Parts: sequence; C-alpha cells; structure tokens
Amino acid sequence: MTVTTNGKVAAGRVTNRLLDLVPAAAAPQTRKEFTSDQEVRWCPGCGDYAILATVQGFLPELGIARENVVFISGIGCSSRFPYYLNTYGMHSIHGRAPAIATGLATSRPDLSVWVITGDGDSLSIGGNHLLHALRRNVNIKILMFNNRIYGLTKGQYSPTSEVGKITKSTPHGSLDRPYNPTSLTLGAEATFVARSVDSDRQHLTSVLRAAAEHPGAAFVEIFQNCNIFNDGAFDSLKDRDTRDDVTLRLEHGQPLAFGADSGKAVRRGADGGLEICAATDAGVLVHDAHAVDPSQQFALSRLTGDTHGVTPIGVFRDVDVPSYDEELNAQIERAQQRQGKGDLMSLIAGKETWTIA
Amino acid sequence: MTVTTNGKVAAGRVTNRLLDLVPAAAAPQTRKEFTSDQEVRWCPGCGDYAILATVQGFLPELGIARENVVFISGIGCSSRFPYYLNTYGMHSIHGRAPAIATGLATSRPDLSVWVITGDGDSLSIGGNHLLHALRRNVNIKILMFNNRIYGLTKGQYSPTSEVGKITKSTPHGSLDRPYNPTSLTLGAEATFVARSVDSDRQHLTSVLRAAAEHPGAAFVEIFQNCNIFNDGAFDSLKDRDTRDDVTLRLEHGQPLAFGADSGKAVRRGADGGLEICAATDAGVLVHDAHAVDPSQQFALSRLTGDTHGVTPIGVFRDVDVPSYDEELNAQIERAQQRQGKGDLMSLIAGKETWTIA
Amino acid sequence: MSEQVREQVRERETRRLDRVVVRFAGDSGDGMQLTGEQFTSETAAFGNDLSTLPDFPAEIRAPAGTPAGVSGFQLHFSDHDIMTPGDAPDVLVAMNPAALKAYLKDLPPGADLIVNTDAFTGGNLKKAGYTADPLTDGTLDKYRVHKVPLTSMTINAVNAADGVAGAVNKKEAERAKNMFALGLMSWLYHRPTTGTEDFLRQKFAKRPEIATANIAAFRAGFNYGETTESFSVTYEVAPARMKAGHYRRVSGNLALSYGLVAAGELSGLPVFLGSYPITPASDILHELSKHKQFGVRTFQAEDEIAGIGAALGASFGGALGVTTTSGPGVALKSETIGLAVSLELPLLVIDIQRGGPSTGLPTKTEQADLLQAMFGRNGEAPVPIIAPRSPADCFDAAIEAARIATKYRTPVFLLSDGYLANGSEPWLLPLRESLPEFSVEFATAPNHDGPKGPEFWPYLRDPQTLARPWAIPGTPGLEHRIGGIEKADGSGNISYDPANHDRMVRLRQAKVDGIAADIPPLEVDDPSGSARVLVLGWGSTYGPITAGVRRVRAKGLQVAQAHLRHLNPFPANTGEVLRSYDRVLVPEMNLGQLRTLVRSEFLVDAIGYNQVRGMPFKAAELAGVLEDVINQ
Amino acid sequence: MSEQVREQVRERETRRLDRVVVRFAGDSGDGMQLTGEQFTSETAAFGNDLSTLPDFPAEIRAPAGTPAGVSGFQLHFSDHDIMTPGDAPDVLVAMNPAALKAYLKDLPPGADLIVNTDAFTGGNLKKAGYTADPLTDGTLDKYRVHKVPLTSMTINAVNAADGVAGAVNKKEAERAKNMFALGLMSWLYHRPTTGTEDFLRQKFAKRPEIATANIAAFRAGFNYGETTESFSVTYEVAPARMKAGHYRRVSGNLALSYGLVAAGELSGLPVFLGSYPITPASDILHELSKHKQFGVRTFQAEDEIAGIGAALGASFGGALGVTTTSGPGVALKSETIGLAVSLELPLLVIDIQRGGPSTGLPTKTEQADLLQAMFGRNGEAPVPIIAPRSPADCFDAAIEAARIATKYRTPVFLLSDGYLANGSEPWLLPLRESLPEFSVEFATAPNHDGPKGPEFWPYLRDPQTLARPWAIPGTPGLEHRIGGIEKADGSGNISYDPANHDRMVRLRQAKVDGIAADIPPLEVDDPSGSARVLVLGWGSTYGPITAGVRRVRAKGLQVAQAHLRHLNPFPANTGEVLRSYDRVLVPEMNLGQLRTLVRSEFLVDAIGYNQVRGMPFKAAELAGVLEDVINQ
Ligand SMILES: Cc1ncc(C[n+]2csc(CCOP(=O)(O)OP(=O)(O)O)c2C)c(N)n1
Ligand SMILES: Cc1ncc(C[n+]2csc(CCOP(=O)(O)OP(=O)(O)O)c2C)c(N)n1
Ligand code: SF4
Ligand code: SF4
Ligand SMILES: [Mg+2]
Ligand SMILES: [Mg+2]
Repeated sequence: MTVTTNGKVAAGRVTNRLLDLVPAAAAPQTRKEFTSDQEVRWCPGCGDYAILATVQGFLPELGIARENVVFISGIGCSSRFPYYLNTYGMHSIHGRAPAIATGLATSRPDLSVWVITGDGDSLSIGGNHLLHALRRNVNIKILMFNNRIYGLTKGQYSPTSEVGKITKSTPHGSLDRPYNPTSLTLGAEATFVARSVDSDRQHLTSVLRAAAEHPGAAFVEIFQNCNIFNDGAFDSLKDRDTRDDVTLRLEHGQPLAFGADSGKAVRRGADGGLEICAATDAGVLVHDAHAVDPSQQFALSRLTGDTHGVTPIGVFRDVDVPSYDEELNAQIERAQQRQGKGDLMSLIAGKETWTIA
Repeated sequence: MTVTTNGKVAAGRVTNRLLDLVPAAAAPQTRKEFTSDQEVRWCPGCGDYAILATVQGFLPELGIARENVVFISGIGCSSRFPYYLNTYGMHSIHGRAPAIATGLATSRPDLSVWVITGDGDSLSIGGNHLLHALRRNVNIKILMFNNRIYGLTKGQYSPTSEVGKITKSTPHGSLDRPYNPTSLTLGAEATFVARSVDSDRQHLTSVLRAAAEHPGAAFVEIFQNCNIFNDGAFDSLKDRDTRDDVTLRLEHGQPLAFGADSGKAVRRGADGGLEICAATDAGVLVHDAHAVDPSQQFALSRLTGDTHGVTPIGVFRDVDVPSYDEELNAQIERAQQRQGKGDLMSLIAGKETWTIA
Repeated sequence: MSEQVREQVRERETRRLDRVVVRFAGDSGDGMQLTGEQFTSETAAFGNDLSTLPDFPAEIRAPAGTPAGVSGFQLHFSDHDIMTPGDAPDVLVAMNPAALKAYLKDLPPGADLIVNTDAFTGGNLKKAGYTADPLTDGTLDKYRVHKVPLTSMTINAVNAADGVAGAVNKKEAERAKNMFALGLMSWLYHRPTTGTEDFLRQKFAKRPEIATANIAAFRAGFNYGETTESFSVTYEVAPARMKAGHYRRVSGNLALSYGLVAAGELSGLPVFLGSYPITPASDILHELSKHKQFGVRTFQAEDEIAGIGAALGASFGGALGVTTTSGPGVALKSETIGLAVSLELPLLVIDIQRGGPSTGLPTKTEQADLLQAMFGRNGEAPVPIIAPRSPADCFDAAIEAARIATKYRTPVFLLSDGYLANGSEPWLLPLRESLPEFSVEFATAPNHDGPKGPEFWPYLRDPQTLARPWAIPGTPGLEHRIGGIEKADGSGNISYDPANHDRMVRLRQAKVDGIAADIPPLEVDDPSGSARVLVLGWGSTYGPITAGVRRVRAKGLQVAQAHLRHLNPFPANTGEVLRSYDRVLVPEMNLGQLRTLVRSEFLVDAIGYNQVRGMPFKAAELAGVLEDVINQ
Repeated sequence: MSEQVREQVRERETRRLDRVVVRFAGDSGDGMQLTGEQFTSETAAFGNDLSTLPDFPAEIRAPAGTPAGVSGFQLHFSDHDIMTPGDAPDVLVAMNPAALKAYLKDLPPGADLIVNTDAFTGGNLKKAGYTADPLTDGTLDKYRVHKVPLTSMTINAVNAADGVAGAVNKKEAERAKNMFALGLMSWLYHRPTTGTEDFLRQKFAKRPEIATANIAAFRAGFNYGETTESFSVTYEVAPARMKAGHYRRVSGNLALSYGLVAAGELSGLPVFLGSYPITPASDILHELSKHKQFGVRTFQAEDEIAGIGAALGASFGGALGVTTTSGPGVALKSETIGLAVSLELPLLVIDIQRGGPSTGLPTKTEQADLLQAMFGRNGEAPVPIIAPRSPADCFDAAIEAARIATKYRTPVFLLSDGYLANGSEPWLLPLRESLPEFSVEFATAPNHDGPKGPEFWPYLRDPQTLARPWAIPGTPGLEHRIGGIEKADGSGNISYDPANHDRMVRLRQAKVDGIAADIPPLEVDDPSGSARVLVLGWGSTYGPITAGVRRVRAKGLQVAQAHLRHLNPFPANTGEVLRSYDRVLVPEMNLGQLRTLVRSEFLVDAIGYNQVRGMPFKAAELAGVLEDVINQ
C-alpha cells in the first residue's frame, strides 16, 4: 500500500466508486489502531475471536480514515463485536441493524458502514430488514456470524439449525426447515453474496476484500463455532484431513472443482440442479459470480454437506448495479442543479398567497 | 362430487392428507353459500372483484364444511377480502396474517386456513412472517394479490414496483430494485409456489386447486389490476392478441413451450440461466414442479416480461414434505402415548418434595 | 339573459353574513375534496378567515352510491377571526341520495340544501337506504331545498362548449358536475372565479379539452344561479380584518412538512425522513419527497420499525432524523424509541393521531395517543412531547420539536392529529428573521483526561442541559461505541453497576424534566381576572375550545383558558396555574389522558369532558359544558 | 482422622441461628448457580424456609477471572417464615479474586469469608483489578477469613477416588471444585448430604466416572470441614414451623409455567404458547416445551410480533393463547395487543420485567413496565394487569390471569420480574380441589333475530360481564368476521359512525373497569388498627416490604401494609383504603409508576420510595424509610 501525495491510498488499497467517496487514511494504519480498549467478552474458544482478529487485521487494508468506519450491530453474542473495534460503532437492538445502517449509509456517503449480525438477529427477528437492505442494494457490508444457534440467550435453535435439533426450547427436536442463507439472499435480489469460515483467516480476508470492493450491499455468511451451545457444527470444513474433500472454493472464471488434486467437480444434473462428478467428466461448470441472472449461483447454493457432501465457500455472486444511496444522492444533486438549492421562504409561500395590508 | 356414507366427499373433492382432517361438508355447497351479506367495497373495476368471484366459486369444490374454513388477512384493499366470504374470518393488522394463521392452523388441524394479503402487506411490513411461514411449511394457503402498488394508502410504490416508478412518495422515481416474489419464496424454502392472474378464472381456479391439494404451506401470487393507482400493470398478459406470446403456462411434466402454436420454448442458456428458443430447438426443458432441488424452478422464476419477454404462470414448485403442524401434533401424540396424558398434580409436585406435618 | 330574468336578479336580495358554514358532499368518486379545496381557495383569495374539515371513508372508493362511500368537505369562513370548521352547515350540497342520507342529521332546520335531482333515481335511493324519495315525502320540509338537475345541466353545458364535442366522452362530461356545483356556490357567495378557471387550465394542461369542459360546467353553474328562481337571496361575507402580512392557506400536514424543512435550515442539519405510509401521516412523506433540492432525504422503509431505525441511523451520522406515522406505527416504533432514549440522540417522532384502538378509524381524528407517547416503552424512558394547536401551528411546533431534540439530544414526540393534518386555515407567513435560529454543535475534541491522555467520553454531560456530546462519525479522535445496554455515567462503557444504573435512570429523567426551564410558561387567557373555572386543553382542541370560550364570555360569563403546547415536561408554572382556579375542565378527544397526567402530577381534581367520536368538538357543545361547569 | 483432630471436632462449638444468608460466588464457568441450587435443595429437604437470589452477567461466559464475569447465588434460610433472599451475606464463598472483588462490599464486618487460595495467583489478582493481594494486605481484617486451597484439594481428592484415575482429565477434576465448596458448606451448616450425592449420580449417569469425581470432591469438602482448624464453630438452623402439607421448592418462572398448564386444565382449553426467547422469560418457553403430554403447544416464533400473533390466532381457534416476553418484547407486541383489545379475545401477555430502558440490564430485575402495560398502545385500549408477589405466587397469578382473560374475553397482562423469575422459595403444593375451576363456554347458537331469521352477532355482550361471545371456527351457523377496524355495537360489522365509536370505546373500558367487582378487595394488614402510615406495594417487592414492615413493628412502631395483585382495575376498595391513612408510601423498583396511577386515580398524595438498581430492595433499607415516614 502506498500513500499518494493527495493523501489517497494508491496501490493495494481496496477501492470502488463508493469507497472512493470515503476520505483516505492520512497514513497506513495498523491492526492495533483498530483495536479498542474494551475487554473482549466471549466464551473462551468462541469462533468470534478469530473473526475479530481477521477483521481487525483486514481493516487497515481498506486504506480509509478510521474515523470514517462505522460498525453497527444488533443483539447477540456476535453483536458485541463493535465494542472491540476502535471505530465508530453502535450496538443497537435485536434485528434492526440493517435498517439503522441504511439510514446512516444513505445520508453519509463519506462513511464505510458495516453491519455485524448473528443468524438469529439477521434471519429471525431481523429477516425483513436484511432482505430489504439487500434488494435495495444499500451500500453496507453485512457480516452474518452463523453458529446455527441463539448464543446469547443460552442455546435455543435458530432459523439455520438443522431439523430435529434438540435445544432448550425444542427438547423433542426442532421442526422448522432451516433457511439456506445463500439461497435466501440470492432469492432476495442481493448483488453480493459470499460465505466463509471463522477459522480460515486467509479465505475470510479475501471474502471481506471482495465485499469491500463491491459497490453496494454485500452479504457475507461466516460459519462460526459456538463451542458452548453448538460445538463442532462446522468441524468437517475445518478438519485438515477432510476439509478439501468437502469444501468447494468458488473462484470467478474457474471451473467448479474441488477435492484432493481437484479431482471432483460440479455439473448440471438431470433435475436441473447441480451434481457432483469427476473433474474429467464432460459438462463441468465454470463459476460466474458476475452473471446477472442468479440462476446458476442459486443452484450452487443448493450444494450442501448434507445433500451433496460438499459446501461451497467464497463469492457466489458479485454484480455491479447502482446502489440505493448513490441513486438517492444523484436525485438530490439533479434537483439542486435543476432548481438550485432550495429557498425556504419561497417554498413556504407557495403559489397562492394573498396580502392583507 | 359424490358424498360417501361417512359424510366424506369422495370423487372430485380436493383432498390431501391434511385436508382429510377437516370435516367434510354434509352436502354439496354452492358459491352463494360462501358469499357473505356484506357490501363489497372496492373501487369499481378493481381486479379484486374477479378474484373474489373465483374464490367463491372454487371453495365449494373443497368439499369441506364451510364452518371449518377460515380466511385471515392483513391490511390493504385486498385484505378486505374475508368480509365477503361467509366463512370464519379475521381482518387483522398490517403484515401479520401469516403469523396469526400459523397459530390457528397449528392448533386446529381440523380447519382449512387461508391467508389473503397484498404485495405491501406480505412483502413489505410482513415479509418476515411470510417467509418464515413458508420455510416452516405451516399448513396455510397464502394468496398474495400483487398490484405492484399500495392501494389502500392511495398509491405509494411497493416492493414489487418497477424501478423508476413515479408515485406519491417517489415523485422523482423509485430507486429500490423490486422483489421477484417467486424467486424470493423459492429462496426461502417454500414447498409450493405458484402464480396466476386475476382475470383468468379458469387458470386461477386450477392454481387454487393445486394449492389446496398441497399438504403444507402454499404461496400463490395473483397479478391484480389496481385500476386507480396502477392501471394496466398486467395488460400484456390479458390482451387476447398478445397474451399467448408472452405467457408461459407451466405444467408439470410438460415441455416449457408457449406462444402461437406453442412455437417458442425454454432451454438452458450459456450463463446458467434460461433462455427462449424455438420449440424445435435442442435442449427444450420439461417442467418439473416436484423436483426437490428448486434450482430449475428458480431459474424459471427469472423469466420475466422485462428480461425475456415472457412470464411463466402456474405452479412453479410443489413438493411434499412434512408440514410443521402435522409434525407438532405428532410430537404431542407421541408424548401422550409414551407418558400418558399429563397429570397436573404430579407435574407440579415434581421430584423433590418434602412434607411438613 | 332575458329581460325578465334580469329583473329577478336585480330584485334578489343580497344578505350580509358574518360567517357561513358550507359542506360539499357526494360519492368518493365525485371529486368533493377537490371542489371543497377550490371553494376554499376562492374564499382565501377573497380575504375571509376560514377553517376546513374534510371527511372521507377509509376505503379508496367505498361502494358508489352508499352512505359508507360518501366524501364530504366542510368550510367555515367569516369576516372575523374564527376557530373551527363550524359546528353545523348552513348549506349542504348533496350530489346524491347517499350524501343526503349521511349528512342530513347534521343540518339545522332552515338551512339551505342543494340537491342534484338527477341522482335521485330509484336505484340510487335504494343504495342510499331510502325506501321513499326524500325529495317528495316531506323529509326535507324543514329546509330550504334547491332542486338542481346538476348532472344533466352539466352534460348540456359541456356539450355546448367549443372544441369539446367528440374530444370528451359522456363519462368525462358528467364528471365535471362538481365544477357546476362549485360555480353555483361561487355565485351564491359572491366568490371570485378567475382563480378557479386558472386552476382548471393548469390542472388539465395536458388535456385542454377537459379543462374547457370543466370551465364550461363551472360557468354554467354560476350562470344557473344568476338565472334560476330557486335562490331568492345571495350572501356576502366581507373579508376578515386580519393581521397585516402575506397569507397562504395551509393544512396541518403541509405546515408540518415545511416546519421540518425549516428546522433543517435553521439547525444546519440535513433532514432525513424514514417513514412507512399510513393514514393520515402519509402526506408528510409525499410532501417531503418533493423537496430534494433542500437536501431532504426521504426513505420509504419496509415497515415502521425500519423507518425509525433508518432515521436514528441518520441521526447518529449527524442528520436531523425524523419519522412520521400514526398510532399503530408508534406502537411498532416503541422499542426503537427506547433505544433512542438510551443512545441520547436527537430524533423526531411525529404521530398524526387517528381513531383507535388497533386499526380503529383510520381517516378520523382522535387524541388518544398521549399516554402511549408518554409511557409506551419498556423501562423508564422519558421523551418530551409537543402538540400543535392548529394547522398553521404545525409549522412552529415542528421547529420547536427539532430545537429540543437537537439541544437535549433526545427523541421528541410531536402529536398532531387527523383533524389538524387535513384541516386548513389561513397562515400568516413568517418572516425569515422571525424564525428561531438554533445552531447545533458537534463535538470535535476529546473531553476527558484519561490515564493515557485525552479521551472522548460520549456520556459526559453538559452541566446545564444534561445533554451528552454529539460526536459524529468522520470526526477523528472521537471514535466511540454506543448501545442500548446501560452505560457508565460519563465514559459510556457498558456498566451493570446497580448504583450507576439508578443514577443514569435519574439523569435521563432529569434531563427531560429540565426542559421545563427552557420553554415558555403556560399562558392563561383570563380577561377579567376573576374567572373561577379554567379550561385546559392540548393539541387540536384549541379551536373548538376557544370558540366555546368566546361564546360563554359573550354571554357575560367568566372563564379562563390555557392550552398546553408542551406536554412533557409541563411548563414550570402549570401546577400554580391549575391550583389558582376552583375548577379545571379538561376537554379531550379521548377518555381523559391529559387529565390523568395533571391529576397525577398536580393532584388537581380536574374534570374531564370527553368525546371519542372521531370528530372535533363543536363549539356549541363545549360552550354548553363550560356553562354547566361555571354554574355548578 | 487423628485423635487430635477428633478432639478439636468435639471441642468445636455448634451455634444455633434463626437465619443465615450465604452467597456462593465464582467465575461464570465455575458452576456457582448449580452449587447454590443444590445447597438450596439440601436446605429445603431439611425443612427450613428459604428464599434465593441468583445474580449473573449478561454475557454467556463473561471474561474469565474478571469482576464482570462473576456469577453469584445467594440463599437465605431460616427456622421461621422469611420474606427475602437476605440483605447481606453472613458467609461468602469466593472461588477467585474477581468474586471477592465483586462482592466484598456487600459483606458486613464479622462475616465468614471462605476463599479459594489456589485461585489467588498474580494473574488472577490482576484480572480482578487487585494491585496487592487482599489475602495479605489487610483488606480482609474485618472478616473471619477461611483460606482453603480448594482447587488443589479437589484435584487430590478426585485423583484418589476409585475408578477415576485415567478416566477423568485434569480439567474435569478441577471442575469439581464447586462440589468441594458445597461439601464444606454442607458440613458447616449441618445439611443433609444424601440428596446431593443422588443428584450427582443422576446428573452424570452417562459418565459415572464424573459422578464419582464430583462425589469425591463433595465428600472431601465435607471432611475438610471436619478436620480443619479454620472453623471454630458450625451452625445449625432448625427447620421452620411451616403450614402442614407437601412442599417443593419452586422458582417464579417454573411456578408460572405450571400455572399455565394448570390454567389449561382448569379451563379445559389447550394451551398455545407463541414466544420468542428473551432473558429472563425464556425459561417459561423451555419449561412448557417439555410438557407436550398435556397437549401444550409451544411455538418459537421468528420474533415477538409473530409470537403474540400466533397466540392470538390460536385464541381465535379456541385455545388459551399465551405469549411470554420481557420489556423490549412487550414494546414490539404493542400493536398486536391493541388488536386483541379490539377483537376481544382472551390472551395472556406475560412480561418478565428486567432493567430498562432499551436493552438495559437484561439479567437484572425492575418494575418499570407497569405504565407500558397500562398505556403502551395506540388509542384507548384498556388491558387488565395482574402481578404476582412471590415465586410461588406466580402459579396462582397465572391462573387468575387466565380466569379473567377467558371470562372477559380480553388480553391480560401478567407482570412478573427477573427477581421472581429466578428466585425460589418453598411452595406449599396446592390440592387439586383448592384450584379454582373456571369453565369456558363457547357460543354454539345464533344470538340475535335478524330480518331473515336467527343471526350470530359476535359483539352482542353478556350484560353482566360485558364479554362478547366466543364462537370458534368449526361451529356451524356462527360464521363471522372480526377485525381491528371499529365495529358496530352488537353486529360487529365495520362502522365509522361517530356515536358508535364513542360507545364502543366506553364499552371496552367499562368491561375492564367492571372486573373490579370480580376480584377480592384490597386487604390491609394493620394489626393494631392504629397505624397512620400505609405502605402500598405491588409485585415482587412484597417480600422486602413485608420484611421491612416486620422490622419496624418489632421496634414497636405501627405501620399498615397492603399489596396490590390487581393493578388494572384496582380492587374496588382501593381508594377507601388509601384515604384512610395519613400517609401512603409506595416503594417501587422504578421512578414511581404505581404512584402515578394511584395519585391520578385517587388524588392521594402518595409518597414514592424508588430505587432503580436492578436489585430487589433490602429489608433494612425499607425499614429505615418506613421509620422516617412514620416519624415524619
Ligand atoms: C426484542 C428482543 N427480543 C429478544 C431478545 C433476546 N435475544 C438476544 S440475542 C438473541 C438471539 C441471538 O442469536 P444470534 O443472533 O444467532 O446471535 P448469537 O448470540 O448466536 O451470536 C435473542 C433472542 C432481545 N434482546 N431483544
Ligand atoms: C402498522 C401499519 N402501518 C401502515 C398501515 C397503512 N397501510 C395500510 S394498507 C398499506 C399497504 C397496502 O398495500 P398492499 O398490501 O399492497 O395492499 P393493497 O391495498 O394494494 O391491496 C399500508 C401501508 C397500517 N394500516 N398499519
Ligand atoms: S455462547 Fe457461543 S457464540 Fe456466544 S460467546 Fe459463547 S461460544 Fe461464542
Ligand atoms: S385502490 Fe386499487 S386495489 Fe384498492 S380497491 Fe381501488 S382499484 Fe382495487
Ligand atoms: Mg447465532
Ligand atoms: Mg398492493
């Protein structure tokens, strides 16, 4: 990363046309600068620690002024996150962070606004705000820590818990069919959808970078271990021995291959969905994260450990369309260009007045 | 329709394993019996009239006792619907009908529960309840009247309004990218998703029948003309001259063909989505509404008049998985079988008591 | 015009009146609101004082021809300062039997009644619920009935107009009948007509033939008055002697919208409105969305919670966050209002009250959200409350709400209602220099010496106002985190300390209570100084109460009047004022909500007069109640 | 045991006490709640009266070793009837420096203090915020300190146990240290120990080696007491003389859950709980979800609004609809509660209050939702309110709430709080025949003669209760539609009629007000009959107020006590009671919410004593306040 004379960060800086509206850092920043003085209060061993470390390590890369970064969260273990970052932050109420962030991002294009949320916070009580923010393509980056459980309230099942889960509120097993957050957000017209894993720092960093580079709403699901109430939920993706065989790393423009020596791959199946095949088989698909039609990205989202023995991680979708905030600000600019800056007294006088002497 | 000796309707009756729990009508019922004495209060020419007539005409076909039918609605022009049906009904509050219906359906398997909602009611304020009811697969039938506008509040844009729409609240044009209700609900794990048109009585009836036959949550989008605030939104699908060319009628197991003499068809395109081709081209797809993997159904939902010049109507998806209510009732039954009907006094005494003499 | 007719016209008496109440009524599709609005415009242009009251069904187009589908518009105008849209109409224009059916009960004997006879067909009578024709069965004996074949005369007039034939179909021609009615009424009350013709030309600029048709109908109505024998008198209401200045007519929602734009300018903050449409608040969203040139951002959210959430997010970023709604929306926003109390950020929560509970009577007025605004949140979460007293006052009230919100860093409730929202009155336009300036200062530097050097403490309060500093993102060195969990006094760090919680609860309360020192004392209007009864009101009842008080005083009785603009906290002298009268009467359009508050706070045995009818009080009704209390 | 030791033991004094307060404290991960619970079980089995107070951080595992991460459990037990978990501990068990740091301030001089010296390492001291070792720097001079190397002795004991070596790792062994502490305390207070050993065997049935380890630690703790010189006295608290009968120990949330199951049985309605997890209410959801054999349906909804919506839908279908939550959840449910008021359907809204506003202090107690329950909805929307007074009373209060809801067809608020929810006390188990039976009758036939024959009018009221008929889907001939828009009195059809609205608003209010005739009068405890001061409470303050009153009376002073179970409407005689005393003191864990209501309703100049500390009142504190008021 190099800082140019005008204070903007040149090479290496994460950038897009919206991020360019955010003031650049005067000098390169460090991870430590992004670390607040607050004691971290998660259970020892919680996956949130790893995510925090990765985010703190990644933020300097953005190359923007720290005071122009804002993290907004809801309620949940995960939502404590903003306290640990030395940026502006708000720990709001359950499920509403995307709405609050929408107001902030829309009125302040000079800020980089991030949302931290959990699977309960964002998909249960906050599901509507999440999806509307995504369809509007508001310029916010939403990091959803999916531990498939309600951590803070001590272990009830969540909208991503598997059917039959025994929890405090479902001693006979849960009945609800879970959401697939990727399918859900793709169905809601999201322009950027990605997935990563708490413990894979390098991969998570690459996904965060892609989200930051996306000029609009980004949704990042992060598989996160809750070692107290749902320990080991993602172990198969973490175990060094097995993980390559069950993880499909999505890369735009690359064939959808995985497994030892990338021996396995993905092709279209008879039912219109995707199926696993040998990398040498005909019809192996190439990943297109930029395809405007999300159909194939959606089909990819249906690959899961349970159904196909493989879980894709990485960027499913990344398409560039105007963001809500840039359009709104453009409308304001156009109005001001056309009509000049509003004149209060002539506004309130209106067209029909009369005078009494 | 014939009524068997035990009062159950045999041939012709719409049925599924859950509907069979609802008492049968003692005798065949008429449309008139399902018509209440309340004055219908929509604007003259509103598409809601046609839907009402179709539903009133269809309900007798269910063959179940009228008093076991319940319609629950939210708020909006469309949500006035229950008043006009001589069944049990509730005109509740904005967006909450799916939640209310969930409680009713879950606790009363002997009822047939229907939800009436609008595009604002169900996708804006009520979006979360809608999607959760669908993913849970609660046994309710949701009819969403999509007029792409807020009717009752006099014409603001809705989550299904096209970008750039000039309305009372968007004099400079709306900015939000609309939802595609079919994509959205498919992404939310819905087990039944269909679409029809207010004025096509025969088609709408067939879709209603399929919804009723589905043992679980059914979502039916009905294109509905609001002649006051969004007149003509679906004209191309209604115009006798053009409609066959722009409407793809989905039928399970049939090739995806449409147009004059069914000359056009649908096949897989290069970007993984679908594209229009000649019916004689290679690779024409066959519709599979029962496919468990929703990928191809989702791909179909991306075909729209705007993007591909064609709008599919009919049943996109219809897969049979256990419904939330039958599973819950099964848990109760199992518990009672295992432990006997609960004994209150031994419950409250618990295991650790002591006696004071 | 024949000689004979001229004669009649000359003979016709012109009566001078000091005030008149007219009501236009017809089907929802008949354009009655537009007709009333335009008659009001003519009246404003003429220089009368005036007050209006629209009344329409909750349905968009309730079933044509039925009483449920009737839409009405009432206008009270006068040669002097008036306070209400009038208790009962002097003239009712009934475009169909349903309108007659719906409103006849409001008409005092002897009133003028103009009916469109063309609409009195068998089918329409039945739809209206008449079994016999009221025009002939004696029902209308007590009224001065003017039977006018309005529809047919309109069609004739339109067809005769130049350039209309062929271009305008029958339905369109017929639809101009409201302009015929307007023309007739304009003639009857000597209203200036050029404004209306200009208006029609502008409105239908894209279809000039429709403009022509409407103007033809309008003129035909006017001329019909000139020629018919049905009207033996016409009326004149002289212009009112009003304070000198420029005036415009304004409804409450419009004035409120302008007040918000003004508050943005005065505070130097960009306005951000996060809202979800709901009757009768939606028009504020509509209005503000037009004014992008002022940098006003409007955001139609997915629901009320997102609306206030976005507004609060914008406030965090340094905007003037505003959310508009009605009662059911306030209920949904409760949790977020609590968050705003805890965050101590400025936020305007604007509640245009309507009939409740639940969906209630969406298009009707009520004052039943006061206690919800006061107490409708978990925990101790005090929020200042302000209520405008008239449509034009909504402008000033919005500015005052913004002043308090920004100065004290607190959400503020503004309680308007359906009556103020849609009613209108002449507004003496303020001068720029008369508007209060209230600059807002953001924090720019650390405010505390920490162990490792200067720190920023987001909850270190201004000792005077108890407001905390507002440090907005983008300010280097003031990075901080806030949230809804209890915070340590000063540092703002999460704190579960019992004593700290007690302190913070009391500090938040003290901050709001302290506003009492920053608002004007409660003014009492007690001309004689010897009244023993005080009538205390709040919000939109100001007009009817004042009118009632005038009537009582006109009879030589003594009564004092006070009207609360600030409901939380009350002005500092409120207790003193209340205690200096023998009896305090509190009229409210609810079951006694302000009464509950003043009884609790001041232990004054206030008497309630309560009507929950979805309609404003009538002056005569209040005068009667006042007399009873005075004579007790 | 050596001879010498035996000697000591024999010499050791056993002191008889009438009551003791003990507190266990350690890291969130140290199992302090379990330890406290088990000590309480032993105590209950022994026959003492008792009261408990858990205290834990909002985080799941707040940072180990810091005061913020400390979890505490206090138990008060006695040989007589007691009312509170005790003001200050007589014994504090501190498992680490953080626990000492967090709670030392609560410890009166002379109290016993048992510390785990093994945990007093440099690192732990630092994490706890100690710069010097309090064990040696004189900090503890005022206390009777018992230094116990708890961790190491536990590990030794576990390792020595049969069949444990190898099967239990060091961490697991160490984790048994809470059982060592429990053993020591059991010895110190002569508690019966077989229950605990059985409990451990059951709890770890799947890993018997862990059970063995824990039992070994437990016995080691007990034996350590026998052998050590550190304790020169042991204590005995004789069983309490309590009413004869079967007892169990119960917490408020458990009793409330059982009350709901019971209400289902008594009313003959299936219970449907629609809920969204929230502290401190979640345990009711957890508990009810276990009892499927009672036909209880529990539904974990996507949010609070869906939770209450589903409950209301179930009520419409004839179930006993229940929703459970805490303050922020109530705020979200407001709109739906208004709908329930309008629909006039039974519904229980259970609010386990916690510290507010906003997220506030989620794990702490408060009484600050009373006014929200009263007024937190748009429009005039009255809802009856009931509050239990003790953990066991939650059972009866739930039944009473259900009785009123079903009889009057109305939502009912039940206001418990965090203190009741998690606190526990002995519960004299009711007999089946002592439970109130309240059969619910659904409508089965038309109730009105219409023009075309018999009709069903869903809003035709019972003249006595003003309740409307409850006709559930599935009933032939009674098909009807209801909604949140205003309804015509009787027929229930949509009505915009002004007079009808006024009537309906008043009818709904009258229905709720009328409940006053159906509830017991407010009882006053005024033994001498000559008290001039009345202390009035509601909800969970019953225990501390009663304890305070006893202290004051023990000093020979006179004070009357009354406690409100019904807060809306108040019992019919409430005004009379309040007015018959010179002074009324209302202690509340809020800023004066009941005080606001009684002042407004009865114009009584009630004095507030308010603490908003997230903690119950202390008896001594209240006694002091009472004395002040009495001596005023
Ligand atoms: C309005 C409201 N309802 C409920 C709660 C209780 N609550 C807090 S966090 C939470 C769920 C947490 O789950 P998730 O979002 O997955 O976060 P995690 O703790 O697992 O990181 C709930 C139900 C609340 N704080 N506010
Ligand atoms: C809580 C709440 N917010 C807002 C409203 C106002 N409102 C009523 S219906 C409606 C939207 C109607 O749109 P839609 O659901 O599409 O129904 P339509 O009238 O078009 O059939 C709105 C915003 C309300 N009644 N309640
Ligand atoms: S409960 Fe689970 S998610 Fe929460 S802090 Fe502990 S380990 Fe992490
Ligand atoms: S406004 Fe539109 S949707 Fe509503 S009744 Fe009229 S035509 Fe139908
Ligand atoms: Mg989670
Ligand atoms: Mg609509």
